[in-house]
Amino acid sequence: MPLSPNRLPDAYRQMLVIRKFEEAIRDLYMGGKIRGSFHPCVGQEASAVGACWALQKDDYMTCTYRGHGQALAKGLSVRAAMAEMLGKATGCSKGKGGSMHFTDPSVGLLGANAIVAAGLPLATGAALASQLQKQDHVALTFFGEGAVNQGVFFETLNLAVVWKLPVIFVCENNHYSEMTVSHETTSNSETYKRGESFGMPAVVVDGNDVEAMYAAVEAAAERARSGGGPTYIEAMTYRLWGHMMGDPEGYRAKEEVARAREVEPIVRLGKRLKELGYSQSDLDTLNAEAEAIIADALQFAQNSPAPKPAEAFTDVFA
Amino acid sequence: MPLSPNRLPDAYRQMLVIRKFEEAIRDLYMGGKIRGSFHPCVGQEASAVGACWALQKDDYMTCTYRGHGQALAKGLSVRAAMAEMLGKATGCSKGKGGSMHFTDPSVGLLGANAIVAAGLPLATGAALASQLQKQDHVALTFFGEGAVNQGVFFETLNLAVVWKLPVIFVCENNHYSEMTVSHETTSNSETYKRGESFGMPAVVVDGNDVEAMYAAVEAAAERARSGGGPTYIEAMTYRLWGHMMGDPEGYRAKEEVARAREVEPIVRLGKRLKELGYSQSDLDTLNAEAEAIIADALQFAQNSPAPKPAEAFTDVFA
Amino acid sequence: MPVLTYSQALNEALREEMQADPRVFLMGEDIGHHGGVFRVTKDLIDTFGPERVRDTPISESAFVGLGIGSAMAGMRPVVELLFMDFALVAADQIVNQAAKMRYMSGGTLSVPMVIRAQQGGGRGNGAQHSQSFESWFAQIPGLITIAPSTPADAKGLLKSAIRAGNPVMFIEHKLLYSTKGEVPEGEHIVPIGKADVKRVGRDITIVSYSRTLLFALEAAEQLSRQGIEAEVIDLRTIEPLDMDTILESIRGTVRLLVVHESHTNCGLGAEIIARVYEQAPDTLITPARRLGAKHVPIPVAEALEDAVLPQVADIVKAVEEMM
Amino acid sequence: MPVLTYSQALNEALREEMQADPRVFLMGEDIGHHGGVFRVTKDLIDTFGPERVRDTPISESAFVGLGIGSAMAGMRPVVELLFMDFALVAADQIVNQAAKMRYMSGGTLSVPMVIRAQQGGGRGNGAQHSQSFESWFAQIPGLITIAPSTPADAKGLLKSAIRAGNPVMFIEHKLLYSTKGEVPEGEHIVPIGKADVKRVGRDITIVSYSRTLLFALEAAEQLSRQGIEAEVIDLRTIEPLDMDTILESIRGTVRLLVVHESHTNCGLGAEIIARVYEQAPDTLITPARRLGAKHVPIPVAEALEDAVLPQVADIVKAVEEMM
Ligand SMILES: Cc1ncc(C[n+]2csc(CCOP(=O)(O)OP(=O)(O)O)c2C)c(N)n1
Ligand SMILES: Cc1ncc(C[n+]2csc(CCOP(=O)(O)OP(=O)(O)O)c2C)c(N)n1
Ligand SMILES: [Mg+2]
Ligand SMILES: [Mg+2]
Repeated sequence: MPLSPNRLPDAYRQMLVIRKFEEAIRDLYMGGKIRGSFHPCVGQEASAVGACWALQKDDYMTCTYRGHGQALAKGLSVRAAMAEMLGKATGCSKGKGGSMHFTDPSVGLLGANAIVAAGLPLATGAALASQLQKQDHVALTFFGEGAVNQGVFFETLNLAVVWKLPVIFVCENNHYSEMTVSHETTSNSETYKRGESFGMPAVVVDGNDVEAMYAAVEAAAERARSGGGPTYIEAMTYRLWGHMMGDPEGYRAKEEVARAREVEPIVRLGKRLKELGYSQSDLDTLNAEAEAIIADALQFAQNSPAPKPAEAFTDVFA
Repeated sequence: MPLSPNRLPDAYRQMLVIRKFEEAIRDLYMGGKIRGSFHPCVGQEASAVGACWALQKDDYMTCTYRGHGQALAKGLSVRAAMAEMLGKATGCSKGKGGSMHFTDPSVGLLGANAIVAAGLPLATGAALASQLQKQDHVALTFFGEGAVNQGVFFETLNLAVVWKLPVIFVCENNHYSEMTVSHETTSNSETYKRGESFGMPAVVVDGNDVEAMYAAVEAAAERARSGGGPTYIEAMTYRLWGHMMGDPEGYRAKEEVARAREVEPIVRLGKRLKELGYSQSDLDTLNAEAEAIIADALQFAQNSPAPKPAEAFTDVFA
Repeated sequence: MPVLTYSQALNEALREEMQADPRVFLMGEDIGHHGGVFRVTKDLIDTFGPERVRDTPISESAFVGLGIGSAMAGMRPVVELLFMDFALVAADQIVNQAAKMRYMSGGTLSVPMVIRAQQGGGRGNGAQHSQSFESWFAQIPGLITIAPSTPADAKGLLKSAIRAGNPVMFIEHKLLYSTKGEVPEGEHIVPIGKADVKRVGRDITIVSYSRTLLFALEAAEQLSRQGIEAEVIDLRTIEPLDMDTILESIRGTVRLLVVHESHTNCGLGAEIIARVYEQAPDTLITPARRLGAKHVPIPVAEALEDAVLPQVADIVKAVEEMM
Repeated sequence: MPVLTYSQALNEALREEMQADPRVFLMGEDIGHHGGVFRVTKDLIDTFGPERVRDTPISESAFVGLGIGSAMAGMRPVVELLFMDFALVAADQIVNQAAKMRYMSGGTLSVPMVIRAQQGGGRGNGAQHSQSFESWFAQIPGLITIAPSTPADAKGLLKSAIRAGNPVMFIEHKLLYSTKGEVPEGEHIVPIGKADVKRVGRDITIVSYSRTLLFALEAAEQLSRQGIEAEVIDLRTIEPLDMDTILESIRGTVRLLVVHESHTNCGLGAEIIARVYEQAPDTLITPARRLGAKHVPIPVAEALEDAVLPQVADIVKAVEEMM
C-alpha cells in the first residue's frame, strides 16, 4: 500500500522537524555549544521519512553519523536527540554517544555509526535474530554511496542473500563522500548494480520523493516479511549543506547546489500538498508545529543537567 | 602467442616437479618432519604452471598457503622451498616463514599468504608501483573461490579498475573452502561475475588445461601491459587431496574425487603429449628428471643446518 | 568425574547452553557438518540443526557483525574464529562495535556475544597463525577476556561467558585441545574474574594462564626438586583482572613472575607488575619479572620458535635468578 | 626560524621528501584537491599531481594493502588514515602483512611505508573517533611507532619515518594540528628512537608524548610555582623505546610518572614501569605511577570526557602525591 495522501501533511511536518533540528544544531554549533563533528542531513529528509515510515515501530534500523533525520523518523524523541547533541544527561545516550551514535532500541533504532558501512552487518544480524526467533521484524540499514567500497558492505550483502535475511539495504546516494566525488573512486557508481550482482532485487528510487521512498521500502519490507530475503534500494538524493560544519565545499559548484535546491524534498512535498488542495496556511501551520517541537526540545535540552563525571564509568558492562 | 607445443614437455616436467614436491612433503609430514600445517596443491598444477609461465620473471606474483606449485612455477628454487618446509637455514625464508609464506622477490614472488584474500591488495600495490614507475611489469595474484567473500577482495577489485592497474586476478576454483562446499556460502558461485560486476574483463578457463591457462593469462598480461587495466580469470580446477593433512574429507564423495582424477592436469597433459607424438618413454624420462630434481632438493634440505636460535631476532627491521 | 579433552569440555558447554537457552546459536567456518577444524562443535549440528549451527562464508567482519546485531536483537551468539589471528580482519566489529555499543548507547543496547578462537604458537604455524592477543584485548574497555588452561575451567568459563550479557573474547589454545582432565558433568560454572591457585607454594608466585600455565606448573615441579616452592596462579580471566588473588599470594611469597605467550611489550605482565608497585609497593623483596614472547613475529622453525616463546626452562631460570 | 603549525610542518616534510625522492607518493581519503581533512596534504596535488597524491575510495584495507605491495615493489608510500580509529578496518594489512613481511620472508622483502593518522580525544568526537592506539602498536613486532608533540619534531620525524625503510605508524593528534612552533627549514631530521628532554628538573621525571606532553609541560609550570621542579621527557618515538634517556633522568629525580592518552591497561606506562623495575630496580624512592585514559570507551560530553582522559590537574595531583 502506498503512503496514504492523508499522511502527507504529517510527513511534511516530520521532514520540517528534521530540517529544523539540523538548523538548530548548526546554530548551536556556530555558538560553540556542540562538541565533536556534526554531519547534517539537510536535503535528505525524504528518504529518511519515506523509508522509516514504511517500517513498523519494532522493525530494526541502523544508520550513519548523518542519521539524525533517520533516527527521528524512526521515532527517536526529539528532546532526547537534542539533549544528546548538547551532551546532557537526558540525551538518548546520556551524553556518552553524541551526534554520531543516536540510539533507541524502544523504536528499533540499533544505533547510528561513525564507521562507514559498519552498520550494515549489525542490521543484518538483527534480521537474522528475527528469522531465528520466527518473528516478522525486518531490519533496514542506511548508508551512503561512499560506503559501497568498504569490505564489510560486500560481505554483508553476500550473507544476506545466502541466508535470505529480512533486511533492506538503503543507499542514500548524495554523490559525495566527504569532499570526494564518489564516481571517481567507484568502479561502477550505479551502486544498485552491486546489490543486483549478489542476486538480490535492486531498485533505484528518487530519494527526494517521500512517496516513492515509502513505496520502495514497503515493497521490500513485504518481500522480507514473506521470506523473500533482502532488497537493495538506491535512493538518489543530495546533501544541500557541506559534509560537516566547516566544509569549504570546494568540490562542487554553487550552481549545482542551487539547482538541487529546486528539487529538494521539502519544497517538493510542499508543492505536492498544494496540488492535493492544501493551502499555504495549512503548510504554515505544519511549519509552526514543527518549530514548536524544536523549540520545546531545545528548551528541554538546555534546561537538562550535564551528566555527572561519575557517569563516565557506568554502562560499560551490565 | 599460445604456449608453444615445444614447451609442453617442460611444462609437463614442471607439473611433475610440483606434484612430487607435494608428495615428498606429505611423506615428511607423515614422518613428523614438518611443523605447522600443509595445504597441498595436488590437482592444481596446470593453473599454476600455465599462469606463471605466461608471465615474465620480473612480473610480480602473490599466492596463498596452497601456493607451493605457483611459487615453484614462478621460479622459486626447489631446494630453497624444500629447505623452508623443513625449517632449515637455507630455506627461502631461512625457516622463518614456512609452508605458508614462500617468498622470492628475485623471481617476483612477493609472498604466499596465510590470510585468505590478503595477497590481492599486495599484488595490486605492486601493479601500482609498476604503473607509477612507468615500467611494464604486471602483477598476478592467485586466490581460491572461498576468498571471494572476504571484504578486501572486493575493495581491491574496485581499486584496480578505478586506477586501471596492470593486475591479473586468478581465482582457482576448486569448489571447496576448507571443508565447506563454497557455493553454499556464496551468493553467486560463478565468481568471474564478481570481477565482471566491477567492470573488468572476466573469463572462465579450464584450469586443468595448462595451455588454456597460459593463453588466458598471456592475454590478460598483454592487456595490462598496454594500459588496459585488470582482468579476472576464474580457473576451474579441483584439489585431489584434502584441504590439509588430516582432512577426513567427509564433505565429498569418493566417486567425485575418482572422476576428478580422470581429468587431472598431469594425466591430461600426458595424453596431449602422446597425441603430439611423444612416446611413453619420453614421458618416463621427464618423470625421472622431475624425480631427480626433488631428490636433489630433499638431499639439499636434509643436509642443511637448522637456523641458529639467534637468527630468530634478525630480519625484523632493516 | 568424567575425563574429557579440552575440546570435549568446550563442546559439552556449548551443548548444555544450547539446550538450556534457545537464544544461543553458533556461527563460524566449517563448524557445521565438519564439527569445526578443532572439533569443538562436533555433532552439534545433528542435535540443533543448521539454523543454530551456521557455516559461514570467509567473511569474519560480516559474521562477527551479524553476531553483534543478533545479540542486540535478543540472541546469544557464539561466534567462532578459526584462528584468533583472524580477529584482525574483524577488528572494527570487535573493537569499535561490540566493545563500545553498550556505552555509546548510554546502556540501552547490549551485546551478549561470545567470540571464541584458538590462538598461540608452538606448532610452527607461522607468524600469521600463532599470535596471542589477550594483552591487546585487555587494552579495550568493554571486552571481557577469558583464557582457560584446563578442560574443567574451559567448560565452566564458557558457560559463564555465554551468560555474561556482555561481549566476551574467549581464548583457547591450539595446543590445549587434546589435553585431558576431569570435568564435572552438567551445571559446572566457573565465575568470570576469579583467578585460581593451581599450586600452593611459599617462595615465589608465578602468575600465568592458558598454555603457559601448564609450563609454569611443570617449572614448579622442577623447582620443587631444588627446594623452591612456587605458588602458581591461573588467572583464567584476563579482564577483569583478579588482583586480589595475586596480592594475597605475593604477600606470602614476596616474589612475582608473570608468564604469558603474548608479546612482552605492553603485555599483561607489564600491567600486573605496574599494578603491584602501585597497590602493594613494599611487598616484593626482589624486582618483579615477566616472561612473554620476544618482540619479533613468531617464526616457524622449531629452534627459532622455541627461542621466541617462553619455555619451561626459561621459567625455571628466571625463578632461580630471582631467589 | 619560521613559525609553523603542526600541520604545516607535516606538509613541509611531505613536500620536501616528495621533491627529494620520486618514490614517495601519497594515498588517502580527500587528500588531493581538498588537501586532507586536517590540511596536512594541502596543495601537494598542485605540485606533484594526482598520480602521486591519490584520492582513495573508502577502502582502508585495500589501500593500505596497495601501499604495502607498492613498497615491496620499490615505492615509498605514505598512507593517510583519516582517523587512527580506522586502522581497525585495515588491521590485518597493518599487523599481519606490513609488520611481518620482512620477517616472514627471511629479510628478502621490505615494506618502507608510513601510515599516518591523527588520533586521540578532547574534542567530543565520540568513542569511535577518539581512540589512542600507540600502546597497541607497541605490542606488534615489526612496527615502528612515532608520536611527535611539536611542529619541529613532527617535521623531523616524518622525514625520518619516510626514509626508515620499515613500516612506521606515524601518530598525529587532532588537537595538535593548530599548535605552533619554530620549525627549521629544509633538511631537519629528528632521529627515530631518541627521546627529548623538553624541560629539565630535579624532583620528578614525567614521561609523555603527543598531546599529553603539552599537559605535562603545563603541569610542570604549575608545580614549579610550588617549588617542585619536574623534568619532562618527550618520548617522541614509542617503539623502539628510548629507555636510556628515561633511566638517566630518574637516576637524578628518583621519581617517575608516565602520562599517556591510550588506556592505562597494558599501556605504555605499564611497560615503562615494568622496565624500570627490571633495569634499575633500586632507583626510585617512591613507587612509579602512570596516568592514562580510564578503562571505558571515550565519551562525548565534556564532563565525561574530561573525567576519562588525563588532564593537567591529574598530573599535578599525581606529582603532589608522589612528593
Ligand atoms: C571506515 C571509515 N573510513 C573513513 C571514514 C571517514 N568518513 C566519514 S564520512 C565519509 C564519507 C562517507 O560518504 P558516504 O558513504 O557517501 O556518506 P555521506 O557522508 O555522503 O552520507 C568518510 C570517508 C569513516 N567514518 N569510516
Ligand atoms: C581471513 C581468513 N579466514 C579464515 C582462514 C582459514 N582458512 C584457511 S584456508 C580457508 C579456505 C579457503 O578456501 P579457498 O579460498 O577456496 O582456497 P583453497 O583452500 O580452496 O585453495 C580458510 C577458511 C584464513 N586463513 N584467513
Ligand atoms: Mg555520499
Ligand atoms: Mg577453494
